[in-house]
Amino acid sequence: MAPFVDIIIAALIVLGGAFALIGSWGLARLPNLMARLHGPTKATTLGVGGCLVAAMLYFPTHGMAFSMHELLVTLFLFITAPISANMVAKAYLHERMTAARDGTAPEPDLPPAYRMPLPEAASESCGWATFGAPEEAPQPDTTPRR
Amino acid sequence: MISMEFLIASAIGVLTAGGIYLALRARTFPVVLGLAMLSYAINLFLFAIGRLAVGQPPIYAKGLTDYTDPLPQALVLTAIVISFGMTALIVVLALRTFLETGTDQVDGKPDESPAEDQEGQP
Amino acid sequence: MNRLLPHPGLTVLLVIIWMLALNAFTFGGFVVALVLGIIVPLFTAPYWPDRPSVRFGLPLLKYVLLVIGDIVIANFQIAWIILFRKTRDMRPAWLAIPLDVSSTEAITVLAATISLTPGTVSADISTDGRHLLVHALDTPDPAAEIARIKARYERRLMEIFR
Amino acid sequence: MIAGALTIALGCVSLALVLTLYRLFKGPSAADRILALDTLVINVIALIVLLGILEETMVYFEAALLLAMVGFVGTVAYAKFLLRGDIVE
Amino acid sequence: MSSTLIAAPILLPVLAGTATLLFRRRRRAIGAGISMMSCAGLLAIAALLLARTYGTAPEAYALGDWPAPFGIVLVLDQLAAMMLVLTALLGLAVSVHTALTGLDRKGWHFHALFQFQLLGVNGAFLTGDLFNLFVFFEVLLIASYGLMLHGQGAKRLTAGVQYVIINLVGSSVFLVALGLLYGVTGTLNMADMAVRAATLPDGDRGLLNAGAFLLMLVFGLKAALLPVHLWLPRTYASTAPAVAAMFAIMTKVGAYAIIRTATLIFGDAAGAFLLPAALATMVLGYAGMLAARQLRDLAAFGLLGSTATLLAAIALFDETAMTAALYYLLHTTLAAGVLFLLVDLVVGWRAVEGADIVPTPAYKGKIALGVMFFITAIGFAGLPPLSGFIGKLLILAAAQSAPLAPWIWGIVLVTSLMGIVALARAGSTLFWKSDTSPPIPASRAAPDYAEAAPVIALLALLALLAAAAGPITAYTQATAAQLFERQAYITAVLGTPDRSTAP
Amino acid sequence: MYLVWLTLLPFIGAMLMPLVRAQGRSLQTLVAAGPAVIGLVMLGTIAPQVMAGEVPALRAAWVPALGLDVSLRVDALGWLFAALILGIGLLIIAYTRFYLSPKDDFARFLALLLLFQGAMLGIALSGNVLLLLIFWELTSLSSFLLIGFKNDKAEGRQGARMALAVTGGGGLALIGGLVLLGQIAGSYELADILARGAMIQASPLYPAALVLILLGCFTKSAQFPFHFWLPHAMAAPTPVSAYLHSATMVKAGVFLLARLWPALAGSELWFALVATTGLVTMVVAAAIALHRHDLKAILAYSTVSHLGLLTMLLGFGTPAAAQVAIFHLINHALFKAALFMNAGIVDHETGTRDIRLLGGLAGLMPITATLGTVAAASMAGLPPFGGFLSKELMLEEVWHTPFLGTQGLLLPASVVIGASLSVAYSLRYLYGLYFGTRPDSFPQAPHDPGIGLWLPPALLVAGTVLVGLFPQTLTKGLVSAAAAATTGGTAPLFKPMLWHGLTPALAMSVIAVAFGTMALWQHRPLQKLWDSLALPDAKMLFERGLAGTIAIARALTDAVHNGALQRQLALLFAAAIALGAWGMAAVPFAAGTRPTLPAPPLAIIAWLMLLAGVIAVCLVQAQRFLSLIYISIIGVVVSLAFVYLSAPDLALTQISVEVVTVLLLLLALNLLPKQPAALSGTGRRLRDAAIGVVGGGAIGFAAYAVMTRAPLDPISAYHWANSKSGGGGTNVVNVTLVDFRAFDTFGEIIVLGIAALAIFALLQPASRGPSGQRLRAWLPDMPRSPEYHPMMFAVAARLLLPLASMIGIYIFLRGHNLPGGGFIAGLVFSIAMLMQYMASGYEWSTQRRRIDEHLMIGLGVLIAAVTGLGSLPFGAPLFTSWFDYFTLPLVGEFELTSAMAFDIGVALTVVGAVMLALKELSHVAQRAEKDEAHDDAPMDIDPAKLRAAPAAAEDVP
Ligand code: NA
Ligand code: NA
Repeated sequence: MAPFVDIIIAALIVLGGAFALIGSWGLARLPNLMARLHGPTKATTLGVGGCLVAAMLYFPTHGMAFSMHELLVTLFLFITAPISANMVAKAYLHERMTAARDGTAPEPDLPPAYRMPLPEAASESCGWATFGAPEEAPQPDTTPRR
Repeated sequence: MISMEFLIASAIGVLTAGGIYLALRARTFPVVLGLAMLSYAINLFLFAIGRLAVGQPPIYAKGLTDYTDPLPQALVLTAIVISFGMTALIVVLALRTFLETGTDQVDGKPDESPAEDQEGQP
Repeated sequence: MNRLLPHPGLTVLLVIIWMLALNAFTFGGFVVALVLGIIVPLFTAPYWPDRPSVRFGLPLLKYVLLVIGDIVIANFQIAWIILFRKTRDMRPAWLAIPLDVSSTEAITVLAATISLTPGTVSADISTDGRHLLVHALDTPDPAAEIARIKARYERRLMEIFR
Repeated sequence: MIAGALTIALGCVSLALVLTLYRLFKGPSAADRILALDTLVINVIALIVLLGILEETMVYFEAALLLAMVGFVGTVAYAKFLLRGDIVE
Repeated sequence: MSSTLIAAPILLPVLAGTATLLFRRRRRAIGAGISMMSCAGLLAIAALLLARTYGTAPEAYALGDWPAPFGIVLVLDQLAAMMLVLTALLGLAVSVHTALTGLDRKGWHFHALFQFQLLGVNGAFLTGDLFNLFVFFEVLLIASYGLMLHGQGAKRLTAGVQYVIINLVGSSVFLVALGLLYGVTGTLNMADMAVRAATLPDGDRGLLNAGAFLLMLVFGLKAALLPVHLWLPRTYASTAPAVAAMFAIMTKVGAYAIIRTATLIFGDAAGAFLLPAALATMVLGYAGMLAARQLRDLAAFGLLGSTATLLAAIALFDETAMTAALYYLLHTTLAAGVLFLLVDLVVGWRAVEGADIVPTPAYKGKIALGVMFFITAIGFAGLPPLSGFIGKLLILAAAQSAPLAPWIWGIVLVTSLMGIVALARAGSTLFWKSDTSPPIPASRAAPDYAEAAPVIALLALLALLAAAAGPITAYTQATAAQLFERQAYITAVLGTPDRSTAP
Repeated sequence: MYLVWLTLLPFIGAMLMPLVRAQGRSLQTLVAAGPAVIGLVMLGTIAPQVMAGEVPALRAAWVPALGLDVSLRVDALGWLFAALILGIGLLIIAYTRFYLSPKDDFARFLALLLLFQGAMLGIALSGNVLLLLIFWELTSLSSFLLIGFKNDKAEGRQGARMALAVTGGGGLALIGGLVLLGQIAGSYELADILARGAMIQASPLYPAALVLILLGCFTKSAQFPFHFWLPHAMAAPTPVSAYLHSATMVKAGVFLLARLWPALAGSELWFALVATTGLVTMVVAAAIALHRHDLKAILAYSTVSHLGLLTMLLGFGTPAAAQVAIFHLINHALFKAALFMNAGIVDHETGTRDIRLLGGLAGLMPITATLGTVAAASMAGLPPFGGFLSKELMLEEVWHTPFLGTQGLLLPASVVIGASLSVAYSLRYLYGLYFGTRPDSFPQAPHDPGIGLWLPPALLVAGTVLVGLFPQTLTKGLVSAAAAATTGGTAPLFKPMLWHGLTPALAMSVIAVAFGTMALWQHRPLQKLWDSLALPDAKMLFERGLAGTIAIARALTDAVHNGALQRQLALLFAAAIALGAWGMAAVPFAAGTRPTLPAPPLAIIAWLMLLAGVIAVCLVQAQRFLSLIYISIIGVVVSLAFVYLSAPDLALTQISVEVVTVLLLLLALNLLPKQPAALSGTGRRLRDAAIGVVGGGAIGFAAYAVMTRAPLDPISAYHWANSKSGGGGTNVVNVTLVDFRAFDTFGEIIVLGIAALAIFALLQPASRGPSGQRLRAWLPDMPRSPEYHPMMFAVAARLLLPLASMIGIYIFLRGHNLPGGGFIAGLVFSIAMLMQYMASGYEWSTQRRRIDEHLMIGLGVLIAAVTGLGSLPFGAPLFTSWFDYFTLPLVGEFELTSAMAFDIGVALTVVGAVMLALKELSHVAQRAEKDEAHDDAPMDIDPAKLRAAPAAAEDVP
């Protein structure tokens, strides 16, 4: 039994490490932020997850207490990782839009999201939240305040 | 073979060097960063004073004789909290001063003054 | 009952969290978890108004397992793409997914699911709240992908959030 | 066997740290750096869990837990700053 | 448990400060009342403690009932008691002054900050633990940041930024010193450290010295010694004068810490750099007085110079000089305090804005202010019949056989003259010279003469200090003797000498 | 005891003056005269015994530590001086009654005069040199006020300041000298010092003491080159001049020379310094006096000249010369005070003191003229007046005193020149005023004043006449006794006579009168010559010197205290490095022998990350947002180091503090410049980097040195051993924080609380004044997305709040035994709350707040304090902890500790402080944007509401 569990644990550990590495490799390698975003948010999720499951298996099988609290970390990561990704994506879209609008940066390598057509069902005044409604989209939001 | 002691000591040195360099800048914001860096260095230093140990957290168990010195850790905790309070204050003060005077130069000199060396009388 | 237990689902979640954190099952610990699971939501309730009604039960459990499974698969797929697919061979695309779910919680769970599962990241929502902007890393057929997401996740979520 | 696996995994994670650091400094966009920092934190969480196994102790677990929560707050705050300049409004 | 009284000077301001916080929505008068009552209470407690400890051995109070050196001890000895009394006296005067002049209405939380400042100062005087001393330094510093910035304005804020930053770096140095000291001695208790330092292996002594010197640097920073004195003039000249009056005690906390640690733990090695630094600072301080175009600068540089005088005496590290220094410490703290309070009155009463040393048309209260200024100047410049004269005589007499004696004498005497000339010039411009512009209309409200009560009280105190110089110098003499008889302190803290933990 | 009363009387009088302020001048005069009258009576009663050589004395300890005693004694010298002070003082007070104009503050004047009188009396009667110093300085102070009595005039102020600067400076030298003297003699008691002359003069410190004392005396007595202040002090009202600057204060210096004569006189140095100074002063001042036109200036310089004469006589070091000095002291006091009053009358009556505008007054004011003539004749040394007698005796002494080792004619010749000049200015005074040509008109029509003004000088003039006529009868006893007291032996034979026979002195006297008359006759050409000399004006030199000193002081102050923080910090760092190095270098250093830990590759990578992070932050510090991202690397690496190196509590704390700090910095950065221009040049950067590298090297070395040596039995072994048994917890760090060193933690939360209060106080007024204007004019300096509160984040934050709270409670409860505790728990909860603020906005979140943060801080501190106090009722010291184990049905065994209550206080304070600080900070920007139209909705997009709204709208019609 024990060797078998150990094999699983070892596999999970290696898996976790490997996914952490792959995620970061993607981060380093992929050509633009939206692509890079796929790497870490997924791979590191499983990377950490693998390590955590390994720990959950390791402690009770190696003379220590039963351990489930690793699930907590997974839970937190599952709650937070998509939000982080969402916010980073928003920040990126905002940055690109600003650069494109100012002409300070070359055309985005992706179709600019603010030009992303919405299905006809959407009302005319609708846009993506990061840019606001279409009519206000072209101006940067620097209205003087009082 | 590089020792942990060397790594920690040199890390403290690097942090201190960076902290000092930043603290000597002419604007409040990098100075605040420098102070923050300096307090990292100091916290590490205080911690290191208890000597380094791996895998010996100071959680008491009967019969356990290998433990890292808990006292410096307690001191670092106090120091962290205090320096946090201080950092908060100086950040706010720097901002408040900038709002009041319109400059974030550390001596309150307006930005228009000739750049080069800000120290000393013009 | 409602005033004492403003959010029974949350209470359950909190009890689970406490027990996990405790990392040991003791009856005393459970009692404490229950007490805290009741008290904490009372204090945090003002910060979560208009909570949707959620059906806890088999659909939720199934959904969770489905997503976990998808995540594991996704990870391998994405690992493959990252490691071996040349950049120019990738077929990235922006997807605008029309939404049928309307509660913010449901939309968020859907978006999170999309982000956690293979090759897609939820990037934004439309100002009317009816479309989700999703970036796909490699998708040959965007329309099919939209349909897949709606069928695989949104439909299930509509059963859970009503 | 587990020890070997740990060595491999630690090596992987170490390498992952270097890669995230590369992206962190390379950018080019601020969002890239935020993403890299977020990844860095997640890698460190993995590292802490691995260290826990290595040293056969659970006392570091809360550090991983806290890092998960706090790393998120940092990432969101940086992103919010890029979006609005004001993180609380 | 009557010895709990030792902790009372720390507890009372905590409770008072917290109370002003809890009552903050009520009328501010409550805050002022609490603050003044607390100060009066502190004075009573300090007097009791002084009476209790005079002529007896130091007394230790083990907090948490943990035996020294493992827990934190408070130690009451004659020096601590004297400093407590001094702090309470100054605190009472300043709190009454601020309540009368309405300074507390110029911003938030004045009384809370004031009480916490007293807490920090008192704690620093009482603690027998080096790290705890650091904590109390931080308490008094952070409270001082708040007080220093009270009322705000561009000038004060800019000066505040510098004050805070320089002290943050100072605190870092403090921690480095503490780290080194704990690292080599393995203890934080001062008495224990004294024992251990004496038996330290030679190879460790360099680190101990480095820690000790860095500690002296930090205390020198607080006490504003060259070359780390530069913060003081601008800080004290920028803050509200009444706050600066209270700050007169803060430089003395630095001086106290030097006395305490040098006499108990480190010995007089630091005197080698403290003395020249103090002498040079004296010159700079009194030169600054002479250069001052502004009353606040005058007072600030005066404080710098007079504190340096005190440190020069301390740096001699012998019993006679310490007797002199402690007497001068009492004098100079009160004199600097009263000078700042008076500056506040001048700024508040006279008809022109600001604190520039310029002639003004006659105004109500000018003569009264002039008389008070004259007496204050006498006190500050160290002229008879007030206490400064006796203080300086004591210092000169004590320095006669010291190293650098001609320098000490020359600088003490020449700087005294500089102070006299500076004060005479300022006073004659302010109160004698008349502005040619039309007199202030009689309709201008007369100042509230009651505001002068704390100033008058402090001046009376200076006179009393001179009149009772006999008993007071007897006290400082006994205190100096106690300081150099460190075994009594060690025994009080650690019990019998052999109970020390030294290996 | 009567000695005390005698000394105190004038002070009591001075204190009475304000009480009689409202009364008439006559009553005020009576009160003011009281001390002098009573004092004179007292002196009279003890005169016989004093003249017989007894020395009534009184001694009481004052400051034994210093050797400063209240020691008073009256010997004949002191008696004489006291009598002069009181006697002339009485006359001056009477004279003042009529002299001062009604608009002058008479009571104040008299009070000051009495103050001065008391101080002078104190000098005369002090039996302890330190006590004497006190009175000495008091004379400087009171004369400062008296000279500046007419303080609306620039001359009054300047004169007062100059007098104070010179005599004050001299006073300080005197302090030095007398303290030194006391140290040499081993006592500050005058009697002891006087008895130890030989011992004093043998001391190597004698020259220093002598020079310092002489500086004090010479400045006070306006001896060359310190003579310049006295004429400017004449800006004082005439009674002051008469009293201070002729009769008393300026004589204090001479008095002290006489007083200390036995101790100091007789050495060659004494002779060289004192006699020479006196001689030079005598001649120079007389020459100046001859060429002045202001009556008071003439008299002032003549006073200086006569003081020089006295100084010279004392300088001779012989008892006989000293005796002559005493005699001349009396004579001078009589005629000079009379002359000052006389000049005052002329000024008072004619409205001018310029001798060139005056003349022929003898006919208009005969009484005044008579008195003036007699006094001036006495000053000139003409027979048969007192001045003649003392001058003859002086010339006698001069004739047979070897000067600087030679018995030549230099001394007599110089003295004759001085005497001639003295004759000349005296004659000029009386001729120029009372005879000569009467000008066409005077500013006022002059006539003799009332008796009140002329009687006092008349009495003095009578004195000088009587002394001249009956020297033996009137003065022999007094002068002999005083001389004996001065020299400390028996007085030489005193035989003042109008006719001594044809002596060299007589010859010299005759020559002097002849020369003097000739000089007056040829005054015009002399004056022209004098004016063409363009002699340096001492006053101008003084003022220039002072201005120069102040300029130097200003230059020094401005150069050193230039307000540059960078300099302050650089010096602080440099001082720290230098002192640390000094401390290390002072003793041999032994390298540590403790075995080191090998570093795994991971550690090296982490180290490299840290290095990269630090360098990156330093390089991009001007791009602030970027530097904030980079600094996070450091936090992460440090946390990791804490984890690896067995410090879980530190890791937890570091991690949570880190994020709060980032939030804080981001909030501040919003309103700060994001990428400002660089201010430092390359040179400055290199210098700073060098300081940094050296400092980093030093601390790194220190850290390494400590880490590599074995710990020396640290006290923490006790903490480890007693943590569970004595503190009830296994997490030793936590037990240390809440138990062993709870007092530190108590201080620490107070720091945190105060920081928050200070931040609150700092930010409250931010919307007012310049700051408010700037905030209202503020424009976002970066493009902003229109979305305030992204929906997904808001939803997640809602879920995370209860989750994080649960984790916080868990971390709190386990803290005593496992990593955690109140501080971390408080931070976790704060972070969760801050998440709400970020996600759903300030307004929305603040509305839902339950407890005011101030209250939380107050309660937190209070709970911690009360926990600390809680042990008192049980008879244990403050902060003594308590714990026990309990068993409850269902729950099982659990532990309760007082430390937990303490930790609740900690947590409350942390939450209150963090929330207050960050809330307030974020609120600043809120104010900048207050009127921007945006609702306080917790999220921008809520489809449910967006869909419900149109539906509701449709329902309405
Ligand atoms: Na995804
Ligand atoms: Na805000």
